[in-house]
Parts: sequence; C-alpha cells; structure tokens
Amino acid sequence: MSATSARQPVPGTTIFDGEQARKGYALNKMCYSFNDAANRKAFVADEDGYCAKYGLNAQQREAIKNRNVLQLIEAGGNAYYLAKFAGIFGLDMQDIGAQQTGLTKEQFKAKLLAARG
Amino acid sequence: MSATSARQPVPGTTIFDGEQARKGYALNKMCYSFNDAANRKAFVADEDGYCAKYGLNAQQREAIKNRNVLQLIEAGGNAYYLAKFAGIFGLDMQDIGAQQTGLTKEQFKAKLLAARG
Amino acid sequence: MAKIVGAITTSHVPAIGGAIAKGLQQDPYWKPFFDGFPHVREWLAKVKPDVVVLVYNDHGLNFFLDKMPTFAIGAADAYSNADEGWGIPQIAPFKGDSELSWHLIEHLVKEDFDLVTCQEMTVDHAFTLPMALCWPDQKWPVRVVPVVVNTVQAPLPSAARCYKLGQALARAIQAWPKDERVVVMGTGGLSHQLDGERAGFINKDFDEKFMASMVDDPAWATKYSTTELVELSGTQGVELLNWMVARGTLPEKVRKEHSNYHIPISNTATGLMVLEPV
Amino acid sequence: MAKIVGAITTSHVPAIGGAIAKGLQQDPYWKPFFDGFPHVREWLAKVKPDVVVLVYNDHGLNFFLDKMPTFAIGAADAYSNADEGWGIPQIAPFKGDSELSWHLIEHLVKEDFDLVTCQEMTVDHAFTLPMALCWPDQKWPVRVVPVVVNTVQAPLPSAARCYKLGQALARAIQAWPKDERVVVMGTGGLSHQLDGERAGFINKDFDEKFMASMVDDPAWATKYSTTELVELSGTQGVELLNWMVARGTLPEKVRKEHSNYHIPISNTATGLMVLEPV
Ligand SMILES: [Fe+3]
Ligand SMILES: [Fe+3]
Repeated sequence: MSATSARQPVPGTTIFDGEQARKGYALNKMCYSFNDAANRKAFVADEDGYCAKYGLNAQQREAIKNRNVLQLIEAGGNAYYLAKFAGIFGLDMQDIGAQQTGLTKEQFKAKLLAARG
Repeated sequence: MSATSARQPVPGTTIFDGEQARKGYALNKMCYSFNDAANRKAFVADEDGYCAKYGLNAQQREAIKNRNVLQLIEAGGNAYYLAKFAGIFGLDMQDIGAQQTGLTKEQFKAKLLAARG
Repeated sequence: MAKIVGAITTSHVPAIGGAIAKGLQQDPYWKPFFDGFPHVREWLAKVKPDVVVLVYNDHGLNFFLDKMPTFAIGAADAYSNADEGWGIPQIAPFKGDSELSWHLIEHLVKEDFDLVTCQEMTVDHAFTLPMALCWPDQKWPVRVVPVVVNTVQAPLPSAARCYKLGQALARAIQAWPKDERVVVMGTGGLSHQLDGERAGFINKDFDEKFMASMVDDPAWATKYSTTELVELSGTQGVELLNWMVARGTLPEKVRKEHSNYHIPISNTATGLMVLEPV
Repeated sequence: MAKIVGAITTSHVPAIGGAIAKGLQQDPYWKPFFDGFPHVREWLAKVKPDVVVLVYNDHGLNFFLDKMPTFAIGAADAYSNADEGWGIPQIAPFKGDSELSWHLIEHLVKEDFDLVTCQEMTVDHAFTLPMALCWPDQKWPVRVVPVVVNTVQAPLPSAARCYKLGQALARAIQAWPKDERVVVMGTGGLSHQLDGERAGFINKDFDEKFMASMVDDPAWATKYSTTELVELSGTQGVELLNWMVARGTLPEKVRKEHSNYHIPISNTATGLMVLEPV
C-alpha cells in the first residue's frame, strides 16, 4: 500500500487532511473570499487577475478554468470552500455530483433515490 | 465576600476574565486596530470619530480621553491591547506602571530595583 | 439550577433555506422532510426552552484555514447570519447569552477542553436553518449559545472526544445557577458525500444503526475512527460528530420523542430526532 | 527518528527588541540580561538543532478576542513578524516546516488536544525576540513550528494541562520519522505585572523556586490555579505556562546546562534556562 492510499483508503474519496490543506491553501483562500458578493463580481470581471492575486499555481488555475471539481479537489480544494466557487455559476450540489460521477443530473438524482433501497 | 472579590481575589489586580472581556470588547477591538499604523494615524487625526466608529461606551470614551490606564482597565481594557494604545503616545511600560501606582517614573524604577532584595 | 429538557438532532442542508424562501414545504420533493417538524414544534411548545445550545460545523463563513478551531464557542450577545457565497436568503439575527457562554467556557476549560472563544461571530446555515425549522416565524423565543465542531479539515476530533465534550457540556449547563430550561441541538449529516468520484454516496443501513444507537447505545459510534466514519457515512456524513456532542449532553437512558428519516434532500440522507432524558 | 536535544526557556519583553535595534547589549542596564546568551549560543552551536518548536503567547498580533484559541499551532512554510503597534523594529522572517506541523497536529488531536491550526500566521515579539537572542545575525539556521498558548484571557489552560501538552508534544516529536534534532523553546515570564495598582509586582522568591522546579520537580507549578499563579507571579507572570509546555517535552530527569536571572528589564524579572535531557 502506498503512502497515499494508507492516508486515503476510501475509494473515490479524498479526505481533506493536512496534506490536502497544504496543497490547496491558495485555492481555498480564493474560494473563501467568494463569501463576499463584491469578490464574486471581481472574479467574474477578471478571472485571470483574481486568480493571480491569490497566487494559484498552474494546476489550480487550470482546474478553475475548467470548472472541474475533481481537478479542483486534486489541486487541494476543500468541498465546503469549492461550493462557494460553484455558487458563482449557479451550480447546485446535484450538478456538482453529476459532474464528478460522469452522470447526467437526472442519472445522479436517480442514483440518490436508489439509496432508499 | 462579594461576587466580585471572589472572582478577583488578588488586591490591586483585575484578572482579564469573561466578565472583563464582555465589558471591554469594543475598547479592546479599537486598541487591537492600532497594530496598523494607518489606524493609529486616523485615531490621532480624529479621536472622537475613531472612538465612535468602534462604539465605545461613555466610560470607555472618558478613560481614553484621560489616557488613564486604571480607568481603561475598569472599563474592560486588557493590558496587552492597551499597550498598543499607550504606544501611540510613546509611553513605555514604566510610564504606565508609574501612572497606575501614583509614583514618578524614577520612584517606579526604584520599586522594581527593590525587588532584587 | 438549569435543566437540559432534551436534544434535537437534524440535518442542515443549505437547499432547505431555498425551499423555505420559496415556500416549498408542501411540494412533493420537500414534504417528507418538512413533515418531520410540526411534531418538533409541538414538543418545543411543551418543553418551553429558555436557551438553545446549538452544536454545528462552520462551512467556511466564520472560520478559515488560517485559524481553524477544533472546538469553538460563541460568547456574544447577538449572532448574525451572512452571505455564504450562494445568496441563500439570510435568516433573522439571534439573541445570545454571553453570561451563560462564559459560564460554559469556565467549566469546559477547567475540564481540559481547549476551546476557542468567540466574542463576535457569524453563524452559517448549519446554525440558522435548524432554528428556522423549529421556529418558522423566525421570532426566536430563546437565547442561543453556538458551539462549533471541526468536521471540515482532518484531523477531526474523534467521536469519543465529541461525546465527552457533550458530557462535560451537560455538567456545565447543570451547574448554571439560573432556573432555566435548555435544549441542545446537534446539526448535520446524516450520510452524504459531496466530493469525489464517490459523490452521492448514501448509506441507509449505517444511518439507521446510528439513529438507533442515539437511543439505546449512545457511545456506539465512538468505536469508529474518522476514516471509518467517512467510509461509512461519506465525507460530509462525519457531521454526525455534532450529533455525538448533543447526545453526550443527555443521560445514558433517554426516551425517543420523535424521529424522521428521508432520502434524499439535495445529496443528503436527512435525519431528525427529538430525545428526552428519562 | 527525531530527537529533542534540549529546551530553552527565556523572557521575551518587547523592550529587548529596542535594545537590540540600538545595540545596547553592553549598556549597564542591559548587560546583565544579554550576558546570559553567549552561553546559549555556544550550546546551540554544539547541539545543532534542525528545528525549533517555539511555545509562546500571542500579545494581540495574530489573534483577537473574536477567535481566541486556548492552544494554536502554526502549519505554514513561512512566518513573518509585523507591526505590533509601537513600531519596534521588525525581525527577519522564519522558515516553517508545514509537514512537521501537520505531523504534530495529527498526533496531538489524537491525544485529545483541541488545537487551532494556522496555515497562515504572524508571529509577535514573544516569538521573534527569543530567536534573535539565540541567533543575533537573524540568519536562522533552523525551521520553526510556533505553538501558541492563551495567557491573555481567563480561563487560561491550567499549568497541569500545559505540562501535559508538552508531554504529548514530546511523543509527537519523537514519532517524527526524520532523523532531526529539535530544540523546544518556551518564552515569557518570569514574575511581572503590567496592569493595575499592583503594577511593578515582582516575586524573586517565587521565581527562584519556579526555576529550581524546572530542574528537579517539573510538575511543581501544576499545584497552583491560574488565580494563584497571578497572585504569585503577576498578571503577566502567568506566561510561565509557556515554560511548563517546554518543560513537559523533556523527561523527568534533566541537566541544567545554563541559567540566568535578572531584575528588572522594563517591568519584568527575566529568567533564562537551558535544560538537557539526561
Ligand atoms: Fe453541512
Ligand atoms: Fe509577554
């Protein structure tokens, strides 16, 4: 078992621990700033400038550009802060769930319903 | 023994506890802002306006006006934050000690030396 | 002396806020969830609490990773909601009780809980929505004390530590000299996972076992590590730690006054319980 | 595995920063204080630490009463000093070790210490001045991990809790898999009181007993409550809690490598000790 899988033993799951927190600090700090409507507006007005201001690395910048949640997690993003980024685009949790699982939103909703057993 | 003396049993001493912290929040918040040179300047330029902005009560405003450390403590001030206020006037810890003990600075220094025994 | 008259544990999904704002309580999607609450409100009308101690996790409103507490407690006389980034409608402000807060802080620090004290703080949907579900008119008849548990960034406090915090909180509340009635709330969960290829994970079997344990075997979940809880309940299912704190404030023996369970609201299996000390 | 090669405990009075900036080390007022340090520097040159874990209290630079931690720990790769309000000259920035920080955090939270983790933080004179006394050229040959203890707002953690934090910190450091040499510092004290009619209070007798206990009877101060420590050592003398954490990282038996004691610098009785595990 590699060091990573010992640390992250749950399949399809990245526990946000110190290693993720270190990797993702700039990204999460930017997303935290989106609590403020003025900052959300500033991001939309000048995405490059806003990301540069928070010192995102290339991987983070690319993931933000792609609006790709799995890439954002890989780059150290935390779900609770990323939700504020997703909010800028009016995405809800089921849009995000569908994107990450490669399903349509309807398929993702069906998957949730299936958990009723 | 009154509730206050049970809580504050050391003579000449106000332990900064929850009750003091509640009383002094606005005052301490203002003093904390003095970490920033621009805020120190703003206070000097318009003391009334600056105190009003932080919502100081009448007792706190009066104590600030008087530059009186015992009054500031009575109004809920914490020594570590008050030190930043004193810094605006170039007062050092021995000036402050002298003021609180009713001694001249030289007398206060002599008192400290006497602790050598 | 103050008395803990019971505990309410409930999910706190942000989407509830949107549904409240749009008046969707009787919409078929939402009805099975909202229908759990009239009974809670009847119970509250009966037990008439003076104070709610509300245990939840902050989702990045009041706390960021530059100062991330394991346990924090409010010590203010007022708490406000604020913009969390997606523009869910804000909830009316709350009246605190800083005197009680400091009483609890004194007691808990003496029992070696290393609290963060917050004389000023904003409270997010995990605090506001459970309150709005209990008192839909948002005219709060209670004072509040917020208690925040880190469920966001590992290492999280263990379920055992959270349960012990609840037990210490109970001793602290019971030592409060005012003759007041206290309800403890714990919010969050149940099983859900927002992030990763495993997004949408829900575990009904685990949730049912966990809810049963809340009645009969309160320390049951303490046998699991955080990683095991993530595996069983999802990355956000670990919010059940807030339930553990609330359960810890009640004696071993409790009576289940009410419960509800529904899959799904948004991506979440929602649970609701009202427990009374016996 | 990492090894704790010793502990340094020292006062951290802000005025030291002014004296350093003005080059007053040989001034008669300052000489008895600064003369304590050449021996410390010789010792450091001998034990060659890779890392310093520095335990101190923040004086209202990085933390305010809106989020006041009992125990906080830095988890950054760099830490800077900043303006504290009186314009004492700023000290060169420090290289952190966030990987080690997270190792310590994982270990300490598992041992039920409810830490605040700080991925970004400024460090005040209580951190910077002891470092500048040890390495006057301010070219730090070590990485640092800051540990912050609340000595500012009661309730403070008890001396017993602080001592236990030190013991847990030692276990955490010793479990660090890298073959590194660690010095733990604890700063603050000794007896002094800045505020109130009792300002200028100094208690040589207590300080001497406390310094003796650091060698032979490390848990001695744990018999005192915070209020008793204030009575014995002054309102700011309670900064000795930072010494208790540092002492807790060493085994029961230690060798006193060096010590110094001088009354007064500013309003403070200054103490300095270097202790080595036996
Ligand atoms: Fe949540
Ligand atoms: Fe100090």
